[in-house]
Amino acid sequence: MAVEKLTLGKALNAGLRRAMEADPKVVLAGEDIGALGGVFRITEGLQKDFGESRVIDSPLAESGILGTAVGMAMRGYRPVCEVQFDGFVFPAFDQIVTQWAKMHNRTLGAVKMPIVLRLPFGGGIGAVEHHSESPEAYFAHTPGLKVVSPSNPVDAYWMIQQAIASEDPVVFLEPKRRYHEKAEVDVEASPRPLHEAVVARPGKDLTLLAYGPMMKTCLQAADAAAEEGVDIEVVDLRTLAPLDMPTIIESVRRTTRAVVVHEAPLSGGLGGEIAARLHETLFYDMEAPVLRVGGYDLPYPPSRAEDEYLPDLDRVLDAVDRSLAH
Amino acid sequence: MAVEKLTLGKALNAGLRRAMEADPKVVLAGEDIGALGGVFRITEGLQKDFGESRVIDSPLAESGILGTAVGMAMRGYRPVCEVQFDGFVFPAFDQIVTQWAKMHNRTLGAVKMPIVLRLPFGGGIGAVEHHSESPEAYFAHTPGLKVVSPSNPVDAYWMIQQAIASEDPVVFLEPKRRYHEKAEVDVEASPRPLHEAVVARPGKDLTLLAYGPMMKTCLQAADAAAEEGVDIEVVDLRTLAPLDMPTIIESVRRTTRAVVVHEAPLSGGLGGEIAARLHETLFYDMEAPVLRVGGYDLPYPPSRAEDEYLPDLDRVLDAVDRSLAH
Amino acid sequence: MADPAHEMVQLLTPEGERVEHPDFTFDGSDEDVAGYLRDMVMTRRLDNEATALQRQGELGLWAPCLGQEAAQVGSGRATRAQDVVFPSYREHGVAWTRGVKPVTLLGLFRGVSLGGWDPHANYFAPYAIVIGTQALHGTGYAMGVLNDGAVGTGDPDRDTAVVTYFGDGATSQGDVNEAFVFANSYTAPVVFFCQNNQWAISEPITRQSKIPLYRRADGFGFPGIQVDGNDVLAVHAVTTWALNRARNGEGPALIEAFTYRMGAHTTSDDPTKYRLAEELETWKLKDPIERVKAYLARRGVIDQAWLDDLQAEADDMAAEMRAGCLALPDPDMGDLFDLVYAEQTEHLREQQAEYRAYAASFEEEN
Amino acid sequence: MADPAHEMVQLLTPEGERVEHPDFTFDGSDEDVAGYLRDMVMTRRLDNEATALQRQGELGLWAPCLGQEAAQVGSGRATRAQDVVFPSYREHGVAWTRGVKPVTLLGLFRGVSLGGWDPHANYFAPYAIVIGTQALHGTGYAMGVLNDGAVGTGDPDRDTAVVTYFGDGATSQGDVNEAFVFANSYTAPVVFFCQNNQWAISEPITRQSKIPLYRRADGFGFPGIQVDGNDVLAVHAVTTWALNRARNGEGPALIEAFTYRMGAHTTSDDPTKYRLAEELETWKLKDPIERVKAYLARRGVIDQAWLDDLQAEADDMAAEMRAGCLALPDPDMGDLFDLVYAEQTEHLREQQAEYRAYAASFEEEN
Ligand SMILES: Cc1ncc(C[n+]2csc(CCOP(=O)(O)OP(=O)(O)O)c2C)c(N)n1
Ligand SMILES: Cc1ncc(C[n+]2csc(CCOP(=O)(O)OP(=O)(O)O)c2C)c(N)n1
Ligand SMILES: [Mg+2]
Ligand SMILES: [Mg+2]
Repeated sequence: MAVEKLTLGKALNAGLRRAMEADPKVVLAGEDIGALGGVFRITEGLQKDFGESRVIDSPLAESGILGTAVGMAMRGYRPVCEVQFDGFVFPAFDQIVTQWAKMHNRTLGAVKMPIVLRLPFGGGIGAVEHHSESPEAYFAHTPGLKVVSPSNPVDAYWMIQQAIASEDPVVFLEPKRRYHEKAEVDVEASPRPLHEAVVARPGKDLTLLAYGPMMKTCLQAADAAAEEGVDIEVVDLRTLAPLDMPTIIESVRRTTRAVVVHEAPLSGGLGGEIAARLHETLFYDMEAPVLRVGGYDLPYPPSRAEDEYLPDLDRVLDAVDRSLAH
Repeated sequence: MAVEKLTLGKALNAGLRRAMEADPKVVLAGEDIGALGGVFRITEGLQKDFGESRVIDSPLAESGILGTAVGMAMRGYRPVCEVQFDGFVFPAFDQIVTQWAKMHNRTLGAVKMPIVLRLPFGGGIGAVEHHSESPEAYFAHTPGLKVVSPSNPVDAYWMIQQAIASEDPVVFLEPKRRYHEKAEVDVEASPRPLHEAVVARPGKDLTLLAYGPMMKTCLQAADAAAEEGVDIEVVDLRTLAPLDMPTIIESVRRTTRAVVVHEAPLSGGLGGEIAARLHETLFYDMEAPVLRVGGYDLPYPPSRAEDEYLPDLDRVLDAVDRSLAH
Repeated sequence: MADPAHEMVQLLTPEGERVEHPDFTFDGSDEDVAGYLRDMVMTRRLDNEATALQRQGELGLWAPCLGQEAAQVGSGRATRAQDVVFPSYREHGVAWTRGVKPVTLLGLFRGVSLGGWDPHANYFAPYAIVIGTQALHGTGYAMGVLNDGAVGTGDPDRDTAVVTYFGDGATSQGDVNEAFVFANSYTAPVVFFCQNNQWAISEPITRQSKIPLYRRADGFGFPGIQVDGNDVLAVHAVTTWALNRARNGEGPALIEAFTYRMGAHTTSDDPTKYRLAEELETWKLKDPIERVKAYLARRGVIDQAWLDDLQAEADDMAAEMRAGCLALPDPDMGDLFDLVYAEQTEHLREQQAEYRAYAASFEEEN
Repeated sequence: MADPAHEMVQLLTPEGERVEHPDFTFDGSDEDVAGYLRDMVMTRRLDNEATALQRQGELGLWAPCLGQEAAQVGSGRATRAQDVVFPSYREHGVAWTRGVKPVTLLGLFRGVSLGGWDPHANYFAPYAIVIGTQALHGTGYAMGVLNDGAVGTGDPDRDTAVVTYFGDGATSQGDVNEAFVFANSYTAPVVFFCQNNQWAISEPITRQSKIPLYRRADGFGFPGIQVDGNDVLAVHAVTTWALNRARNGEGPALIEAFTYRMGAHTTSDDPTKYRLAEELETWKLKDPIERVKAYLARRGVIDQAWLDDLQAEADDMAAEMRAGCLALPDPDMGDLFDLVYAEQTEHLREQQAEYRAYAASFEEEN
């Protein structure tokens, strides 16, 4: 066992490094990822060690970054593109949905698209507009894409490597407000498959379903509930497309109650999809409707209102109470 | 009463004309909308009658069209932008989600965005790639946008005028494969409010919820079911953001069963949102889980497979049977 | 707008006279030129047959390249085997020069596939329908070529260039301009080949630009050049020059091939709505095929028998293409679930099984 | 890259010497120049104070315009009352010249609003954070001006021009290039004002372009010009020329103001990671404020007392801005539901009510 204590950000950096060492075809591209190491320093030191042709500072154009990645992939590379903030992914949206997602299908499998989009997402860092978005539902609704989000350093370390190894385009959502969370990472362990959810905390009264930045919130909520004698199970979805329904269903069948939590605006968020599937599968098993806790249906607010906007421990517990009251 | 028999396409043309007559600030912009009248001829004759400064042929750049519309709106115009096909809206996605949807909010209401995006959407016309997409869930998940879709000539005529009169940005989804459906339009009637759903066919055994191109399919399914003695209610959602939940809930409370139908890929589509809300509100009233019929979770297929891909009468009835079997 | 006649590279006049240009020469043989003529005739025949197939309901749509044969053949024939082409949706003549079988192009238009060919088989990328998107793909591919060290080695079998095709309308798209930025920023070996066929559906070129399109390159810092797009020799010469620069590591260039879309935009289009018949008549006088015929005939390289043989060969090709078209298998909905991902998901496998069970329930009924 | 010194319009050297230019003259008075000096000093003071506020935790972020005062003041002062500015996020000096109260700019950076000012109050549009987006907005506004017939009438109070600001990095964005296309296609009265401050966060200008940015305009068919962005007189002269062209109906122009970002990209940035200290030292010698002081002092227009008064005025302004900043009310989450749409939806009203009830449940508990 080779354990290192790493922040989520450093775990990503270590995972990227290991992926680059393992495969010379792995190249990174993005704005300011070279000398600066990215605005969050996730690529720190990599250009120095792997050179400018493997850690590519891109002109300031997201469609250009993601569109040239298509061509690089066709040439046999495995591009890992960083878009600086969630709110800046939209100029590249066309390349993602009309090209990344469809090239394999369009060519009957002759062309693979082993590309990763690294996207710091979510709020809670006191930022200005466009720096706190949660656009995951757009991607998860797009056939041809895979979408994952780690919630902790261990997953960050492994999942980034697995995403890079994936033969399909992966939108890799980094919970930016958790970049500084620390954990011990065993770099010799064998990782869980990329597209599996995990029961992060077992419980029997209700299942909380969450991912990325909301996992910490949900685990805290579960602890708080435990003090009141409520035994909450917390499932870390990890993979948003495809969803790992077997794990989700197994949990909710046992607990008979579920609350889905995400930062993204409630309406049209992933919570609806999960709720619909759960009700369809477990219609006769559920003691309460699936409840959803999400961001309100507003543009992300000014940062001095974000604490009220984002789901927090209290809002999660409020939903838990409402579910249990059924 | 002044009744004209119009196709859905001609009704849109007549509605645009009337809106332009009523308000000199209404301008149309898009590719090929002038002399050609648009590839679907929806703007036919309008440039001739209103001139090139009110019916603007745009350079071939969707972000440009929708981005300049923001500035025109700030100058007091009411731009109505045509994007030629659903699959070509993505280069402009950034302008829609980061600008159209947020300008009013960002300026604390000082700037309104009375812009309409006219987007022919959906499949069933035997077209090549990118010409048959159903991207409504992306828009409906974006706070700040309103999203509507008419299913028949009467609604087409009125809703386009109401969308133009709206002080908010409206994504107006035109069911392109129904452009040639005909109906009598009373151009003197008073229209139903834009953001209301309507019971298009009353029934008592089950509610079909649909919009745009799927309405015709659902009405036919209801007729077929009637022959088997099943009395189906069909609700035309009309407005996808905001959803008219009171009308939807009132219907499903009565029928106790619901099936949502859309062409868009099932996962992450509007069906999930509607199902989640229905179960939350009517948990104890429903006799069966809300079922969903959608496109499969694939990129839109080659046209020779689209009949199998798209929900049709049989797939709708299959879901109806499954619901009734509960 | 400057008079294109003064700016445009031309080596063969519409009348089939060879003319000299200070910077560009065509150094192929008569046989080469006869080969291009054959390519152009085959391309036109392929194009006509596809248009006919569409009229007969066998294709859902066709985008004719009528009139653009010289631009496509001249540039396509300038590529080397290892060079890579990123086309739009109209490059049937380029496909021909790359050895793509004509019937291969039809799957997309018949609706049995979304393209479906292997881009690596002939180094000919999928047709791109979203305007301009392929300019970035080609640039990215060229960045990969650069990373591989496959430029500037002097090894003619190794040094590789990319050529990406797009129309006049496409020059307005953000993606195309971003491709210019990236290509020049990295000195990527990519040639931007713009077929200015004067129209983007119903919009004349003046809607996109008031100056000749080749000058766009000036704004980005690499060479732009305008060539008579109906002159196969000039197109070949200019493209050869640009490709050589690229493979030598000198970076991108923009070629504007000044040509004309003699047909409709696609078979769904009705050009009488927006352009005058006279315009077409003028351009017919500049037909890219006629001038080569005249030139070669005058030189005694070809005669009527040669042309008759060629026509027969073209008809055979067209017949084979037609037969191949009709034989194209319809897609099987059930199989499509396997094509979404390289690594299939459990979710899609389940949806596929459900679909198959559902579809089978009808078979049973019948 | 051509030597910018030879291409760049300059009327006042770094040493404060007036020089002549064959095409551009500054025809303002000494009082005007003293006014610009005042503007620049106020801008710098405002900027410093905001940086200090950020350090003290009162702002979440600040994007300093240190070093770019001449580019901003010179161009801002060339606008007329009815002209309209579409800024990026760094145009504090332009805002000043438009009469926007300094504290107004702080709401965004303090996190109490997303901008929140009325763009029509000073014809100063919201700060745009998505790089390049505002170039299209400005162009669209200018298209509206054109539709209104508010160009080329000769009426100085009616004819209107738009100026949109962006950085060197922004020139790589598709939106900016599309704006160039639209502006020229419609001959829209818009001036593209690019502050080339040499850096886009950590990326030097060479990543975006190997030729001077003003030449980008050549590719689109309208004039581009490079001006010493640290020379307020030259910037004023060049911008006046471009705005006049626009209002006369002659269409767009691109101005590249060659300047330098003397501070960090934002207060979150650490420029030592990517640039050398010497570079900053060189540019300090070209400080936009010092040269005007030297010029006016030499001419006897200002003296130390004048400068002391100005400093006092600036300090007062800064104090007022600081007080205003601290007094900015926090946003009320409940109220935000009312701002999403001009026509509120029932859905949001309900969500708002639920939120208020939920929030109130805590109040009760306490
Ligand atoms: C992004 C996008 N917008 C719109 C269209 C619809 N469309 C197809 S071809 C075309 C015109 C293209 O003109 P040009 O680039 O000159 O190429 P040409 O067809 O003349 O070869 C348009 C608008 C599209 N395919 N993609
Ligand atoms: C679309 C988009 N991508 C990335 C960013 C992040 N970002 C903010 S400022 C900046 C650099 C901008 O450089 P430049 O255009 O030169 O303007 P400057 O900041 O130097 O004034 C970047 C990459 C953004 N705001 N928007
Ligand atoms: Mg064209
Ligand atoms: Mg800059």
